[in-house]
Amino acid sequence: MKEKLQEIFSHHHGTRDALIPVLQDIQGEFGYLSPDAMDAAARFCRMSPVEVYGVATFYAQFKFDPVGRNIIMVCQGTACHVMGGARILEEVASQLQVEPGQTTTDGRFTLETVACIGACALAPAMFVNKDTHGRMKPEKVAEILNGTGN
Amino acid sequence: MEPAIRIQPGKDRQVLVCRGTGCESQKAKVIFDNLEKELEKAGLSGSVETKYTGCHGFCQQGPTIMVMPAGTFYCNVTPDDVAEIVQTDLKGGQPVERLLFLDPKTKDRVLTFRDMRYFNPQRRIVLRNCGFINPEDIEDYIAVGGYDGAKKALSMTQQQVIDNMKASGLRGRGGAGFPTGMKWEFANRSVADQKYIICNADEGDPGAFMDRAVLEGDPHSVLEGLIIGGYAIGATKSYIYVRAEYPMAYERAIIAIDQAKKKGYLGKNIFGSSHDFEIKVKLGAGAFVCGEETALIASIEGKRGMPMPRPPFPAVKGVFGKPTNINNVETLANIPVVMTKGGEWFASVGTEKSKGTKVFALAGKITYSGLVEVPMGTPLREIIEEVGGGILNKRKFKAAQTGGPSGGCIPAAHFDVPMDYENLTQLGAIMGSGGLIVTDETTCMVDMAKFFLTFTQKESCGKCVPCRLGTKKMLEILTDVTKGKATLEDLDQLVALAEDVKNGSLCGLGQTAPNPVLSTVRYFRDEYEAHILKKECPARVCVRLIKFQVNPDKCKKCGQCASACPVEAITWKKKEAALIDSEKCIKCRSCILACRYNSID
Amino acid sequence: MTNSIEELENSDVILLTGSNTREMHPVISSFIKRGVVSGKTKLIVADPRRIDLVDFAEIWLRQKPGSDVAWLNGLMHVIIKEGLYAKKYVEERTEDFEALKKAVSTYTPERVEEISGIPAADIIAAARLYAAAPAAAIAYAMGITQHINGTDAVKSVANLSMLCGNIGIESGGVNPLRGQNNVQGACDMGALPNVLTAYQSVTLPEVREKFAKYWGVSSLPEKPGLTIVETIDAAAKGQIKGLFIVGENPMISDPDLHHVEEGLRKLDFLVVQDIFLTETAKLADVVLPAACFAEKEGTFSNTERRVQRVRKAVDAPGEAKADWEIMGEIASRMGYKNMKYASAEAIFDEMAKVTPSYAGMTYARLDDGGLQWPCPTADHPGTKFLHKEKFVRGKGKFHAIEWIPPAEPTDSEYPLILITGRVLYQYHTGTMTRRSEGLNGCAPECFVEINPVDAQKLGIANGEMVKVSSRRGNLTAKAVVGEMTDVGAIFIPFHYFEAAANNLTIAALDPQAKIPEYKVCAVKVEKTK
Amino acid sequence: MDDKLTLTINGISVRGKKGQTVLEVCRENSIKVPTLCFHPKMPPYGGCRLCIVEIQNMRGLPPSCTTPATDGMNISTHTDRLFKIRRTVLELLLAYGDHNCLMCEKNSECELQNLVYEHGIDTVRYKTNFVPKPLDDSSSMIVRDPNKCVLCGRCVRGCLSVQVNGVIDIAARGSDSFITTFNGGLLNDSNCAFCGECVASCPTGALTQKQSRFKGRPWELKKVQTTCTYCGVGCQLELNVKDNEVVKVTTDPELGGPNQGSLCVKGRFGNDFINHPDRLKVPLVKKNGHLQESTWDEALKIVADKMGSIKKTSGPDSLAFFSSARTTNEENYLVSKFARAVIGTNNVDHCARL
Repeated sequence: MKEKLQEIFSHHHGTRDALIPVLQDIQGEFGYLSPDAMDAAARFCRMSPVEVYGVATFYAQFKFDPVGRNIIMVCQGTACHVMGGARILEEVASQLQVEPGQTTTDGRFTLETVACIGACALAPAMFVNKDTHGRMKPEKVAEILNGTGN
Repeated sequence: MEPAIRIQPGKDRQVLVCRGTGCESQKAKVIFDNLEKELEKAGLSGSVETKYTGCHGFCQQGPTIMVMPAGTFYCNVTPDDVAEIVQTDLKGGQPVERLLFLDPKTKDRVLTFRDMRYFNPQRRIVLRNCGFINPEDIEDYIAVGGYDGAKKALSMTQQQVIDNMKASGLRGRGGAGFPTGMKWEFANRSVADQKYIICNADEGDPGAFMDRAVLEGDPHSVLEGLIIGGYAIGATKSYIYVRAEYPMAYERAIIAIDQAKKKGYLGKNIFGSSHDFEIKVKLGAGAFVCGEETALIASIEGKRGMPMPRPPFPAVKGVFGKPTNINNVETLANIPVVMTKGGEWFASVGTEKSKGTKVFALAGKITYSGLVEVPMGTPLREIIEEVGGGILNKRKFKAAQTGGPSGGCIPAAHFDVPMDYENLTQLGAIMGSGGLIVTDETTCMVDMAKFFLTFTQKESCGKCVPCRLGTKKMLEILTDVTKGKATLEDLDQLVALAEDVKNGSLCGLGQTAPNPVLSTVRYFRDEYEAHILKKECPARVCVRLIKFQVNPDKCKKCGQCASACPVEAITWKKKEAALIDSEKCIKCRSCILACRYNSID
Repeated sequence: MTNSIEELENSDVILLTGSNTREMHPVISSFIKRGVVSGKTKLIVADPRRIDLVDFAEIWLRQKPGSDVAWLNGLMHVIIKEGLYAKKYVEERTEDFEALKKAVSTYTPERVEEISGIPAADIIAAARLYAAAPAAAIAYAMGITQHINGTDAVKSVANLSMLCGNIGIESGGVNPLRGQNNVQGACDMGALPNVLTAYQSVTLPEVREKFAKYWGVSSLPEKPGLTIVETIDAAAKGQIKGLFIVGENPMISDPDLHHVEEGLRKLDFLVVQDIFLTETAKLADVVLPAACFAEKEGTFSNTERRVQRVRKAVDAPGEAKADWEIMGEIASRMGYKNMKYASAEAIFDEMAKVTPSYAGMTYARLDDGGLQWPCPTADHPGTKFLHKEKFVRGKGKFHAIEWIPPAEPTDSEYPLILITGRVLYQYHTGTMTRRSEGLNGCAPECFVEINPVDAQKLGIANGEMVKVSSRRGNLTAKAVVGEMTDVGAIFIPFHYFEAAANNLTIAALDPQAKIPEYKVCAVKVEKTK
Repeated sequence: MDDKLTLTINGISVRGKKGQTVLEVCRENSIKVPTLCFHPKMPPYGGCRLCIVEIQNMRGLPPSCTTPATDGMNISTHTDRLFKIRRTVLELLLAYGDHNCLMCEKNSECELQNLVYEHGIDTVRYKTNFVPKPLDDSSSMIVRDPNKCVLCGRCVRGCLSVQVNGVIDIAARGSDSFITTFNGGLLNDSNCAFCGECVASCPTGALTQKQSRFKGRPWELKKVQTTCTYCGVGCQLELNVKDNEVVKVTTDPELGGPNQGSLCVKGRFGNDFINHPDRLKVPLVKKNGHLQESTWDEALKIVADKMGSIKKTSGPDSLAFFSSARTTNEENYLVSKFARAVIGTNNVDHCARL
């Protein structure tokens, strides 16, 4: 981990304004922010670790537990809501038996919600890793989940 | 409305493949690859150019492709359709009829986008290049007059640039509508060794995506806007703050900056002038409040995105304590046009106090959702009925929600309202960033208010008490209303609290968070009262108040409900009213949405 | 301190050395940290340990223990060579610059790197940073002084400060941070073998005459007396027969404790006056119960020369009495009549009459935030920083200083350097803090800080018990394996009687100040069986 | 340059200085504007929304703690509109917390309690589903009760801005926000240096000193200002006394002295030794090789006699005195005087070097 963090740090200038990009890179590499990684980021950006924790927990993007191999994001934007996005979220949650923010016990899926991805014309929309699934219907959920890699 | 696009030398036609998010998610890339293969096969590679573009705007009928210069517009294209397009159109010179847009009113196929009812009433200034140029190629942008505005600005004095901007009457498109020229003037007047100009691309309204489309489809116009603004206020450093949910916008901005640097449009002595200018891209991290200027500044500085009371204003003390000017994407995309065509020209578009155009993200219960750009003052009815093709499934228009979580709704009684800042404010809705969510009779306005409050409550930074706890209490009351557990006293308390949150909160988020509640109570008090007094949800959205029983008096015995039910809880025989088995019913509302006659209670 | 604590918040550069300020002077460290985070101050830390403040430092110089004179000379070498010193100031306000120039000329960054282990580039960078600052303060503590060449190091610090024109200006200066509440006052009051109050030398006849007159005796002794460590030596040799100890605990605080015990046991008569039965008191013939600070009136003088009131809040337990009352009674019983005082204030007033720097002070004046000496007259506002227009002695004198190695080099038998010091939660010999539930709970036991490289070599894991031995004694404590100390060095706090670090230390003294070399001696570490 | 300002507050013309905030001008002119997140030692925060005022020609209700005073400003501090919002803010805080003054250590010294009283609140309009969170009782010095926390951020600013210790910060956001240590652990497992700045800056009972809990109500305590007995900084502090016992230590910037209202762990939490049962209470005299309790008369006689006889037989320089860096100036002066005038030796020293 140390080497990978050093590699990430080498792309940034070690000041406070680099913190969020540094954390984003760390999460990009490890999938989440471990206490050790946050501590290292604090030293690099010359802040106290608790400030890093305060910043990281402020932003919805950051995760503090390892994530699943596949990320399911269900859009909760206005258009999606009006078009029945809540029902899609319910369906995914019940099929995976997790709450938003949680990871399935087998580590295959992490379920998340997103405030709006700007694909309002496709509402309701959900995302599996980088793939967009627009005009979702509850009955399409199972097929999409089954078609996703282990 | 279309720019004079560049075609490679020696080629006579160009196929533009939309790679906006909507089309991209429906195999636009495969379509593009197939296209190149088929052209090769047909021996047309030499004469036909293929090009990726940003969003064409007609997301509802995606994936879409256009053949230029003819303007032939194909909808709902699948990868398998490509061969036919190549053979019939590009080689044979005949359009592929079945893929042309079918006008629902005339039932005619429409050949070019120029003749389509969706595009026709639009007036594209912001989206002038979106869908026509390759956003990853600076030469495309230059070919349509790109960076002429920046060059012109640099030949003028700072004050002349500001005066031109003031003459244009352009107002900030981020929501508040503050005159951009004045904003620049403030920042220009601040004296400091370093100033900043920031592009706010943290499009937070969950229902708006024009900033995304511009950054993805025409990033150089934003860069050019920043260069002009930076010069006007005396800033040499700039940030584009993009939300993390827009990875493609982020990448395109980076590519655009690299290309502009190589051209000498960014860096030291840009365009050969004595002005230096650099742009960095910062990725947001998922916080709506960072659309607020002081929170955005905190976020750039690597802090919790909590707003600071103003004064001091960012124009005096902004990022890293230096004078800072912040404009949003749509505002910036207007600026090159204001420069090249002049402030007076720009001011000729729109209404007396609201100049230029506005891009709306049309979504919800509308036939054609997508991005539409119309002159300020265009009546709501025209946007919905002409451009948007009317309400989905021919249901009844109930209200349009504008301004997202900070906004309010325009009820049917005001369907003809001209859409500009003043009119919307007067109705208790706001222009906001341009989210325009259309609702119909199956939308519950209490649920809508609750949806927005859930959002703002979750996105509140927590710094000030009215927003942190006031919205929480408001949400608790709204939740009670949707469960039929509230009283009329609770409703009074909700309104009173909403006023205090509005007046007492620190920043725009809290000050506007009560708007969806106040607006829906204002226009749809009867719906609230139905929930409270009759324990009914008239739109049949609030599940706790729905009986899930077929009303035999209203039932037209069509059976749509039964076929929509995912758990086979509905039995139906021809010529008989349907029957719902409450044991099996999972209260998913599929039947309610399927029933055109509102006959399920 | 030549300057005041609050000025540190506004220094452009602070060179901090031999002070773990965040643990020893937490309140002062806050001033420094605020300056750093506000962007005003650049901090240079010179310390063999990776102390907390390193996190706030622009440059960290990790010197080998005992090499302070060398790297300080190295900084001055660079500053003079590059012409960065305050030429006008040096010319107008100092003397013997040429001697200094000559002395530091051989301390090239390369040679200093060899002696101190600090990379030559860092020496140069630190020199430039320090020299460029409009106002640079130097703050130091026992890490600089507790060496056989401690006085030399202090003079070197002064050399550096003067060289860049930093003495006599706001937020600059040379600032020793005093470890105990009233070290400054005890020195000011003449509780030293060679001077009376305000550093008036016992060797000057006019001084002795003045005091003899005020004290009502015919004459006062003129030969300077013995320091603490010399007294212990003299006791061991039978030359000192009676010792009166007020509130001190040499059985923990002094170097080479076996030797201390030997000396104390040899005395004919030992009186200890204290608030607890300390390790030293246990050896006494008579123990006199004293009141603590909360139970009496008086004054303390802090590290920035500020004299402040101490006020009685509660009654002393049992029959315990204030030290001044006890001393007065003994004097009376010995037939001396001029030590009967009605109050602490009366003593202060008498003292002020014979003490020029305190002459303008009264309890009434002290009530409003205290006064910083010199305060010679009743209308003098006190002195925020010293040497403003000119040095007290006239011109600032540069001293040509050569580096000498520590007294006890490491060898194959004792291969590690021992550094002793303190921890945040304990105070000195622990007499008070070890009886404070909260404090002692945070740091209940002794430990040995050791670098992972050395620990691995010795097969020691974090948390294991180890035995540390020197030529003089040994102790057993828990190993804390970490990067705090460098390879080749260990650190042990000296507060703990059950694992007293001064069992190990050497009583090698600085020839001028008679300070023991607590910061360097040779030890070995073994795993306990 | 003239740095004087003339402003109108509540219809009355008042003077201020350039660089002051509206709140500072109000306070200097004895106009009481309610505050909660404001603390004079810290950078202003503008979060509690109690110090909001109305200023002519200014949008919204700016907080007086962050708004710079400018010449000619026309300010209202106590309109009905402001009162209504302040009341709502206070009621919301009460509704989403456990504020039981009877069982609170801070009773009578609590800023929230005072504000609630001053605003005439005798009932809370809002019924909420507030769920209490567990206390952090891990430290032997500080108790943290999140249910009494109003998230004013004063503890955080005390820790981050005043002490620059970086132990606590606000985590999460919105109504989920809470004061946290790194990674959300207990205070005792954190890098806390227990300077107590957070406790001193807390306006409510969310942070209290553990050792003094139940040892005396604020109105029972007598505060005596003195100088700390630990390191050489010489912090000014107040010993809080009840029934001849020091039960708590506090400080205040108003006390003057070098510490400007801060202390360290020893000064604030390390004074329980004063009451320790081990304190020496009577003189001890060694008899038959053992120290035994004695009387002052006997002990002093032995000391005087023995020193007298050593001086006589072996000369003054066979006696030596160790004075102390922990006793007062007066006492050090006396030890020196004793050695030199009574005994006649310069053998006097103290542990300055150790």
